[in-house]
Amino acid sequence: MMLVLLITVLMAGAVVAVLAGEWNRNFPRWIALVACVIGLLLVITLWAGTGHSVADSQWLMDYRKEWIPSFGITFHLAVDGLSLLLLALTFFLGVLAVLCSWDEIRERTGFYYFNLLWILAGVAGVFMAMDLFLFYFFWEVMLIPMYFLIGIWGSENRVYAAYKFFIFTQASGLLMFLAILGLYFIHGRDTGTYTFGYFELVNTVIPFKTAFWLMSGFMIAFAVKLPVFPFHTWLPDAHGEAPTAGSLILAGLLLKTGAYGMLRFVVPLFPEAVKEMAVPAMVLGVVGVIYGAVMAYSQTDLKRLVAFTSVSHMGFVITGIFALNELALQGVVMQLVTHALSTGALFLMAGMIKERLHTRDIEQMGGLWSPMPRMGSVGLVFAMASLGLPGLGNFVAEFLILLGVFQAQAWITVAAASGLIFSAVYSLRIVGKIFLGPRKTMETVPDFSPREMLIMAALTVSVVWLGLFPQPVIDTAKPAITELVRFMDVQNTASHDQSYVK
Amino acid sequence: MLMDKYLWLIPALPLGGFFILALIGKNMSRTWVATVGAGSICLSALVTFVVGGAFLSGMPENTVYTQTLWTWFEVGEFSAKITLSLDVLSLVFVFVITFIGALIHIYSTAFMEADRDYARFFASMNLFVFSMLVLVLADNLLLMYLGWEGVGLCSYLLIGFWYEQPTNGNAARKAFTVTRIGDAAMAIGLFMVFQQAGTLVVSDIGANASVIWQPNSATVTITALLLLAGGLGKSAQLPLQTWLPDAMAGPSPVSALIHAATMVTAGVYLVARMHTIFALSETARLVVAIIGAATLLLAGLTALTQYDIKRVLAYSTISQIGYMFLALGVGAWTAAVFHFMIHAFFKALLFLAAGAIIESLHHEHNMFKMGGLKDKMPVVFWTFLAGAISLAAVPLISAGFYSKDQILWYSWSADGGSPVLWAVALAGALITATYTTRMMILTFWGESHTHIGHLPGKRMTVPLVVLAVFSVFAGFIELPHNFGHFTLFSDFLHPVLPETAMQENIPSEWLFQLLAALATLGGIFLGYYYYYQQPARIASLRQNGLLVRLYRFWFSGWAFDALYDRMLVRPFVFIARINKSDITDKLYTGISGMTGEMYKLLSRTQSGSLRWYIMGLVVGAILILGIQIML
Amino acid sequence: MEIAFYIAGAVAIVATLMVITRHNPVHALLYLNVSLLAHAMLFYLLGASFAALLEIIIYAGAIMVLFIFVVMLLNLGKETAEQERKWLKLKVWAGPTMLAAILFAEFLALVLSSRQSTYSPAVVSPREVAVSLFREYLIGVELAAMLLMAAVVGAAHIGRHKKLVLHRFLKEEKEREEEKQEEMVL
Amino acid sequence: MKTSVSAEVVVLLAGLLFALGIVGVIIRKNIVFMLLSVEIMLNASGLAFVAAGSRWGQPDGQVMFVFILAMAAAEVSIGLALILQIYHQHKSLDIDNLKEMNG
Repeated sequence: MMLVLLITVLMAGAVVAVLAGEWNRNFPRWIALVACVIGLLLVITLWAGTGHSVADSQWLMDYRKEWIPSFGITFHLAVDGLSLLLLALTFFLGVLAVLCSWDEIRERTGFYYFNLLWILAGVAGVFMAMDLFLFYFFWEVMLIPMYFLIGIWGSENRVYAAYKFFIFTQASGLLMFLAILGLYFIHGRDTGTYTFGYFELVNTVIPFKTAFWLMSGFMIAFAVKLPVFPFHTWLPDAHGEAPTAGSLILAGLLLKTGAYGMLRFVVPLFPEAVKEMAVPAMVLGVVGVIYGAVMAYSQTDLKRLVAFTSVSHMGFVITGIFALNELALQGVVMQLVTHALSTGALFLMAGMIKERLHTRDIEQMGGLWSPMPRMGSVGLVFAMASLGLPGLGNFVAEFLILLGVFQAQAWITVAAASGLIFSAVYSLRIVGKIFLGPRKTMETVPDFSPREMLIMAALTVSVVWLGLFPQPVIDTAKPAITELVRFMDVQNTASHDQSYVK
Repeated sequence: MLMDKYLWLIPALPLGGFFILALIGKNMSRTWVATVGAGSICLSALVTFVVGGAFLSGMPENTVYTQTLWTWFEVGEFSAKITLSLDVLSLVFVFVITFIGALIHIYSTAFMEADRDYARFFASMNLFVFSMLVLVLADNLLLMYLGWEGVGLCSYLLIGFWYEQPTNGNAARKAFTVTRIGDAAMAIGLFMVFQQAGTLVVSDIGANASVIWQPNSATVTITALLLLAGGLGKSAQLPLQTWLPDAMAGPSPVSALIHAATMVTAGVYLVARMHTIFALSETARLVVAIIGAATLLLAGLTALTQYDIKRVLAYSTISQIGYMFLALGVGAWTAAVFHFMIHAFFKALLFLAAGAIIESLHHEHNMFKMGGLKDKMPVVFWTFLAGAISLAAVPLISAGFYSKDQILWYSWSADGGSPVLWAVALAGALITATYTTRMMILTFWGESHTHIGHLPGKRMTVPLVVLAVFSVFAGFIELPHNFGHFTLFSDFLHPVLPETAMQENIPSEWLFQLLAALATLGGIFLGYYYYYQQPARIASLRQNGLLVRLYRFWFSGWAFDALYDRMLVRPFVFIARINKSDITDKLYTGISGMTGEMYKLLSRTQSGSLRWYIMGLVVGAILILGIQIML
Repeated sequence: MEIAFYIAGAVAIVATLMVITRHNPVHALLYLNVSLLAHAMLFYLLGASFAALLEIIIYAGAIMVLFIFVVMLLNLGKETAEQERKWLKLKVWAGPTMLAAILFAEFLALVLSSRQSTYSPAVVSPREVAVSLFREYLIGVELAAMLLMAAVVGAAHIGRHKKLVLHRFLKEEKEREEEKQEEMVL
Repeated sequence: MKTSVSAEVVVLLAGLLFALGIVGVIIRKNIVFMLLSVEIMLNASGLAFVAAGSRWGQPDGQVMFVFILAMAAAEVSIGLALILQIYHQHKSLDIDNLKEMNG
């Protein structure tokens, strides 16, 4: 029931916000804040309450109700450690997103917070849905409000960006839906029970060729969302044009749904095809790491720059997922969390700078350390996080991923490690161009306001905490990850036996 | 009394200082900033003395103080703990870091007095000391990597301390990026170590190295070389040496602490720490020795040509670290660490003294514009002289002689040594003496060219004097075998570092010492002859086109910068520039463009002419019927 | 009796050809009437006497009268014929005729490729037609009735004399054009 | 009145008439003539229906013809009304003048 509450609190908050917005411009933000905080508290109690039993079984909570029985569709939500982490992230970033839009959004606030909360609800649903139809439903739920968010409250080129975002995700989402239907019918034909339930479909035996095509359907949707190298081009536009909170949620949450989908659906549903595709996928990941980093270096628009660093970091994620061992997968989970924090913080910073200087062009910045030492320090921390400085969360993530990948494919690690160098190049460029060097503008720029300081302090503390004490996160995700690895091993031996029999 | 539970205080004190200064430093008075900044390091040094004293006094063989603070992270069979461990090797490093660090901090309280960002300076310095201490106290390679990257960050922050000048920022970026290349290789090295040893704990690796790896196998060589790459980056050895001279853009105390005494020797520490792996691979050791020898020669020749006093010192640092690598390569582990310690004393001294001079001369770096400071700044002169004789390794009376002589001797006689390495090292000694003399003469003798501002105060001179004393006398704790055979330092290190294996049938040590002394004195004479007695000869040398070209080549640091710029930086920037708008996006804009074109094409058929539509119908019918006929 | 069929067919073709080539609308209409009568003959020969009657009464009678009314109403006389003569050039009709010829050739090929068979057309009496019409096709008849109703109302509505009414977009466009012209004049 | 013709011949006749109707529609610029040609095409298809009905001795062919007839009547009445309107508004029956609906 709590899981349903998590979603309904957001959806209800959204509706109330849009109604209250008719009345007073300032009500919606308070309502949104309250809704997100309630959600965050719920997740925290959930986490605290199940903290001890985490190690025992993978699934912590389960809610199931018939939805459209004639098609075998159930309203099935469940949470394991992985989902729990991402849910916590969702609500944490949700609170921050509300806080950072506090003064930025002045027009149509009701509808704005409606969209914001609706996206969060969609994301939360995606992280919990255990019915493929329901999953697809939430997948689309988060898409449309995001389209509005970019298209209405974005900056100059917002319509183009919104369309691009919509078309990329929608088209790839349709492919996924086709794959879901394919899976549904294959399962139905084989067993006689037509169902969209995740736990039933996991056991579907699919011939390899079909599995490959179905997996491609899923993979393309997730790869676009993640984004994986050739599908990344919507990201810089969408990130660049979205309002600050939109960028934060895009980078922090929407990208994570892609990785979550791969971990939750692609790998367990199509183990053999995944194994077959592991090396090409990892290569794509590495290409993304390097390409994203080089692209990030060349950008002059701060938000686009940060967007490309996301491409680079998400390259690590897909590389890690397809390494298919515990080290790499734990690294992936860490990367999801820490990337959300570090990149989110960089986007927030870009938004704050834009509020002050009215530009995103880093060529017009420079020497901002002296008027804004606090922002400088925080910016430095997150630039360092994004280049993987030990002691900050991203290092743990990237180290584990690379260590895991090294066990699987040593050469890929060598190539990916070059990403460490490139990430240093672009991160230092960010710091150098914005904070160091001579001042370019003589406007007075105020340092952090208390609200901004609160946001940034929360993020900084989190990222340092994750860098030094990542064990709670690792332990929480552990049952899910070990289960996944065990599953793959079982599949491995099974398929091995099969081939031996043949 | 077992003092290991206080071990954590050594790095924690600087870290505490960093936090105080970083969070509230802006609002603190200068006195308080100085007190916290320098005080934390002094306290840390004090704790080091206490803990180290306890460690030494109660030391049974092979004792190691370890203290596990918490588990960093644990995944599957991989486990990394935040564990500090103090053994004799790390004790030497901790001693140097905290002791010299404390002196430099005291010096800085006066040196940086006028600076706007007093608190930021000390915060960064404290963070640096913390990271460096973590680096040397780490019991596993991952924690060491944390310190390793931490010092890189602080080096970046401090090189770019005066950030408003773009060149400083660029130098900082270059330093970080170049060392990062080594670090990336080192990270891969860590992965290899973990894959083969299943652990990153140094002592476990050391204990099982011979079980894990076949001697001289390809894997152990590759592992060693990858780790070495990290060391090369940090220690500014060939081919990653280009960042260090530019790093002189930072304040002089920074150069003294980070880019002379401590951080740049992290590579030496790493190789010494992982000597078990290096011992298993002859190839790797040969590579270390060759890189060391090549670097010392190259950097020495470059130092001969520089006019910026700090750049001379920077190249001499590279060169001296080259000696350390040479020693490590031939298997003379203790000699390398000994030279590290002595070098830390005299090079910190030289940098601090140079800083004092530069400060007094209104930020004049050019030695040719100095001169005649002998009488005007006596304290600085005498202390600088002490450092210089140590650097030049003047026989018997300087600490540098004892440490460098050992390396020269081992470079022939040790197991991995060879006459060629020795010859290179000897040539290096000659060059060192020459450029040291040149620097001394240009700075302190001759006519004064620049007006002197204020003279350094007590807080600056006292550290200079202390370091000068150490630069002269610290060498006596380790005397050559042939006179005295007083080997306190190497005995001290033997629990961790093995004795140097020697070749058989080698010539007498006396001969080597004589030759080394002659080289030094010859170098001094050369410098004296050309720069003091016959300065006109320099001008005549300038006429020679070949020499001028050679001079330019050496002056540019053997054109490495230009080479890397051509080969790496420019192609990278070029690719980044031309692809700014993302070529893959063309794929998608291409699709949408094609759709648009097709739309235009089709909308042209929507002409509004009824007859045209009917023609379309007819053609369609023709096609359909045609298809039916075909089938 | 085949001869009657072929004659009627030939008349229909020739009359139709004349319809599409005449310049004067009234002539064309008259030829069309002839063609329709030939059709009626064909229907009769095919045993569909009811259809033949309807063809004569409704088509040749009612519909053609409508046409003639309109032609008269619009006063399409000599000028129209002149205009038609100008329009009907070789290059205008050659292409479409080729296309139609190709279409017909394809049709021919398709029809002739099937088995040739002669048959005697069965006589289908009006009674059978009526029974079928009001039993199986009752819905169709109702729909046809509605269609005719709608056509009557529509024709009455459209045929009213109105002022020039433009769609609002076209109107704005026109206004803009006028403004532009005014500007140019100024 | 018994004829025995091959079904093909009748269908071909219908096809020929239909083709002529098409030609008429395409080559004429005057709407009145186009409407006439449309009538020809309708009749041709009616002929095909009737022929088919008589071939199988079924009334359906003629039923279809009746429907075609009804449709033709409706079409002609609307069409002629439109022609009147067009003529009033444009003072011309040239179809090429009525290109307002281009895309």
